[in-house]
Amino acid sequence: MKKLLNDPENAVADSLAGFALAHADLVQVHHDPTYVTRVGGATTGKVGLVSGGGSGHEPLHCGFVGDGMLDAAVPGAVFTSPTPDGIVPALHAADGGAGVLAIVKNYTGDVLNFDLAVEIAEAEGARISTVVVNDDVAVENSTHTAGRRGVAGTLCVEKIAGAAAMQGRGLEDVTRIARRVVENVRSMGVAVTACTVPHVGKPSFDLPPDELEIGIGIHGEPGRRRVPVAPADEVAQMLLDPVADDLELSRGERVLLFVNGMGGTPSSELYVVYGRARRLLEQRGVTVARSLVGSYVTSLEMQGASVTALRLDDELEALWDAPVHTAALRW
Amino acid sequence: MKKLLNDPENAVADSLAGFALAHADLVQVHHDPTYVTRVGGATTGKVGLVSGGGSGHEPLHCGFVGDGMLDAAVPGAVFTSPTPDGIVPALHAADGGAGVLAIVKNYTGDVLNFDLAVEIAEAEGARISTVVVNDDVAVENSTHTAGRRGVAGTLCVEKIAGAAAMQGRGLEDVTRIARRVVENVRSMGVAVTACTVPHVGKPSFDLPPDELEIGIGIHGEPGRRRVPVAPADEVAQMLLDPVADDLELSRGERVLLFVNGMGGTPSSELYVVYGRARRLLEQRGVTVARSLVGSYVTSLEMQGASVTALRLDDELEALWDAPVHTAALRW
Amino acid sequence: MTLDADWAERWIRRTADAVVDRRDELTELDREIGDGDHGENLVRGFRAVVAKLDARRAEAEEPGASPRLVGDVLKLTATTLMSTVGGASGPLYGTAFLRAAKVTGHPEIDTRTIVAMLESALDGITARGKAEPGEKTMVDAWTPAVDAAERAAGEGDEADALRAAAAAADAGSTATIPLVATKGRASYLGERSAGHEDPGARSTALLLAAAVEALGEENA
Amino acid sequence: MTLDADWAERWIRRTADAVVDRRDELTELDREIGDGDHGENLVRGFRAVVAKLDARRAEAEEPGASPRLVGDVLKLTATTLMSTVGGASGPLYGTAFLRAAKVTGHPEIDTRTIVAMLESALDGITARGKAEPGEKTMVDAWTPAVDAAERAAGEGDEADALRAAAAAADAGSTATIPLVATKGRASYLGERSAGHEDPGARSTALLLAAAVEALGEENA
Ligand SMILES: Nc1ncnc2c1ncn2[C@@H]1O[C@H](COP(=O)(O)OP(=O)(O)O)[C@@H](O)[C@H]1O
Ligand SMILES: Nc1ncnc2c1ncn2[C@@H]1O[C@H](COP(=O)(O)OP(=O)(O)O)[C@@H](O)[C@H]1O
Ligand SMILES: [Mg+2]
Ligand SMILES: [Mg+2]
Ligand SMILES: [Mg+2]
Ligand SMILES: [Mg+2]
Repeated sequence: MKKLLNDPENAVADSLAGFALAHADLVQVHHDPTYVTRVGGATTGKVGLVSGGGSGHEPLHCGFVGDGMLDAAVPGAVFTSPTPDGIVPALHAADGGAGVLAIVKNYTGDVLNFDLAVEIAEAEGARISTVVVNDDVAVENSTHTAGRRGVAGTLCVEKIAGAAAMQGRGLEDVTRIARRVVENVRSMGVAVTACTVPHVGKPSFDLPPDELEIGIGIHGEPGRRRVPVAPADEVAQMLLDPVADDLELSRGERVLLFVNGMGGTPSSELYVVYGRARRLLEQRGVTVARSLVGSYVTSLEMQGASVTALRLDDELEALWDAPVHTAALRW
Repeated sequence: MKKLLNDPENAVADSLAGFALAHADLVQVHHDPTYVTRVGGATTGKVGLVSGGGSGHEPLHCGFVGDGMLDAAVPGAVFTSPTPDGIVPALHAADGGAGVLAIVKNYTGDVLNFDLAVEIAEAEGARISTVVVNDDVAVENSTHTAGRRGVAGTLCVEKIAGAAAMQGRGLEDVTRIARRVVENVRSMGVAVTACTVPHVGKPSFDLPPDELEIGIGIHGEPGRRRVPVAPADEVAQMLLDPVADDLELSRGERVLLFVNGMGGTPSSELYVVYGRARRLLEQRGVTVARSLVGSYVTSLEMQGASVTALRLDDELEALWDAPVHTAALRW
Repeated sequence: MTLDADWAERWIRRTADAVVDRRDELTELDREIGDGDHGENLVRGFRAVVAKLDARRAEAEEPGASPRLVGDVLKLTATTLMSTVGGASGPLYGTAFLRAAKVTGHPEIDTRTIVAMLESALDGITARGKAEPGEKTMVDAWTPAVDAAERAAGEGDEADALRAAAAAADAGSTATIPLVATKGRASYLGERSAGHEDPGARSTALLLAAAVEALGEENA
Repeated sequence: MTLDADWAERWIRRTADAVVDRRDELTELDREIGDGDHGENLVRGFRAVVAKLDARRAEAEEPGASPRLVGDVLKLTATTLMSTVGGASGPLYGTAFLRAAKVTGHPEIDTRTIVAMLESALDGITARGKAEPGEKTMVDAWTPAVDAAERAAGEGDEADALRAAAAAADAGSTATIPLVATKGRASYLGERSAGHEDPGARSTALLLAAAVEALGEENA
């Protein structure tokens, strides 16, 4: 395993230390337990936003702490959900008196740890609502699974709910908007190579040089099926079609198209996938009204990409366009 | 070779097509010959900025076309400098009547092709000055080499000269500022893995699993020496020390510290390198006044990083802070 | 033999040793159908519990320390696991020990209480995780363990109940191999999850085996 | 034998064939001490030249087409290489052909002109690239080629001059192997550049060999 790290056990701590120094104008990193807050703390009267999950998906979530997005984020060990002792103080730190929205990706570990933390924080007087993001259409949302996973669509929920909170809306309203994003966002990913968890030291799965793994999550877990290496246009279609089908996108609708890199893929390749996914949407009569291309919800150094579509309306579009100032997303 | 591409011969064109669609509010992509301009064209009375070079370094240069940075960029084939037939129209397109600054990385191919293009454009009536960026301390700047290469420091030149041009300064002044950045910026890079040029199909050099290549450029070329795999703190020092020494940074000075990813390295690792490089600068009594961490000047999917330091003064700092709105850099 | 706080402490310490010894096996099982962190998660958690037990023992040697209860040890274990394990297994084992602690707030516990302890643990796990038997989770080790303990308790003592539980958990874990997961990360694999043992079921078997081993010792 | 525009066209077409045939070899040489694109660059460039020659030939068959000059062919080659090759070699070969075109603006050229053509090409390369002999560049193939052509022209005809130039370029290219590069990308490698042949010197040898081969044909 070759990585620019020191002791693999300290990978998260070392990285957060550098992150804190580089973005001291935006964030504050707390240790023992670990959580990250916006500089200046909670905004009085604003709904606070907290998210968190295993590390290894940078810039998600810590890179999205700042104005117009998250008030606090809780990074766990690599690919391991954080524990309540970090989540509880983050929930309190984000609390400006107007309540707190917890944005949780749908993994059993994340859901259970956030549940516990919310129970504790509520017992300590906080008012909290939780939204569970489950945009990954690679997983069937049925009784045969733990439900669809939360992947790149989480960025959309954090950005849009963050903008709603900035407008001074109440907890119910911010929660409603976050839920609306969840209902209207879907994603699907592909791995070109696997990634290696630092303290494990070997790839999370074995992917032969002539195969791609379709339907991967963001935790270095294998996907649903393997296909022979194919041109980007075909791969883009394998990702876009299930997303558009699941969303039941119809002629005349408009979307945000988000092509996300898994960490080790150069942006030049992401734009190839984007171009094809966009043309496929246009062929369906769907307008791509907003776009995002880049590595925002990653799996360490995995090569691969995911395609996310969010059905837009005037409200969501305006909230997406609202200013945001975080380490990783800014406009 | 596994990449999210279609026909490797069309990698650059396919990627630019997606780029054009995703950023239609910012850029326009021209074909046959290929060059990219700011939407709306040259600003009357503003010095125009043009850069270019081989593709494979995305977001450099096309991702930096926009307000406050470049007016046009010319992407060549992967790792191959563009030809005058693309550079000449880009120079003209950037010309708002106040002259054009060409920012060229110091590679024989780039220098020769820009020279030719400038000759032609001047003959056609344009007023052009050229700045050659040569920040890579891995190469000795002596009669035994083609001179130091231009690497990540190019971003600093483009950003700061771009801000100066936005202020309405004249060609001489913008050129002087660009030169001052060149004189005060140095970089050094490391490869953890090699990269594969699409139409070549095999890695640019062979790097054993237990070695790092120190002093690499950004064209998949091998570096100056190999070292056994080492902790990030040691690697950061191998990069930072020659940079700081070459700049002769002394106690009390302040710098921009820019840790750049080579394309395949997750940002979590870049922050580890950043943290160490920053502490080393602080041990030298140097203040890190500005920071940038991310993959901006890349070598396809290469894993690795470079460390860049730019000596700051009030003028350069203010220009760095000035607003910029491009696909890849925005504040 | 008495099942007192010393036994409980030995149980937890032996579990810590077991997850350290078998870390790679747990990790490998989780790598096959999950995300490969189960070994790491439990090692981190149980090491933290042992550190707390050491600290508490130092305090307990001071004169006037209150008598130690099984429930105290299990509660400390619960809260520490909750705050250090992470993942799905952290809240599940944490809740299991928290519920178990509630029914073991006595200095010494009898056969009936042991069975109640195991039942409470399982109730905690299902309350939090909503898994039913057959979904290829740790519930598939806990459920037969509780049943076996109940049966054994009818005819024997605490030790018999624990031994029966451990044996049944081991068999229950092995029996997860052919199952298709419908809860937890492994469920994402669908049919591909069959043919692999569930890591949480295996760690449950280790945990209950440690409870039995702890019987045999007088001092940790 | 006459060295006319047909010869010049055969020369360029044969060069195109040669760089296509030897693309992998050129690429591999450049991969060792450069960036591995030299073969690709020249194939792209010479293919474009051939396409232009084809187009021009179609036009030339129309009645009233002006007589074709060696210099016309070389000028077309020059401008096309400049706008399609990129890299260091594009402007260098482009300038070489541009300068060579200037001294060959006649329908047929003699021995003296051939030597002047080669000299002009070399002058163009050094004017643009500022390399001296011994720096491990294409100059190390062109310099001995020009010298040899001058010597051969004293005793023979155009064909002798070209043959001497081609042989000397081939030897000159081989002689770059032990050199340490001080110009171009290979210079970044310092001492590590020794032991490898310079790709641009090799492509120069191919180019001049093609000029000789083109002598033997009457029609392309
Ligand atoms: N809903 C659930 N109910 C009971 N046990 C579960 C449930 N979900 C997961 N588990 C157990 O947790 C184990 C995985 O734990 P671990 O690897 O530590 O967490 P994660 O899956 O978050 O990485 C599984 O093997 C399974 O036994
Ligand atoms: N300054 C120079 N003068 C003469 N020839 C040069 C010079 N620099 C490079 N070359 C030649 O160019 C060749 C490389 O060409 P090519 O690979 O096409 O371009 P690049 O180096 O830009 O990738 C070298 O092998 C060398 O012969
Ligand atoms: Mg996990
Ligand atoms: Mg090149
Ligand atoms: Mg796991
Ligand atoms: Mg080359």
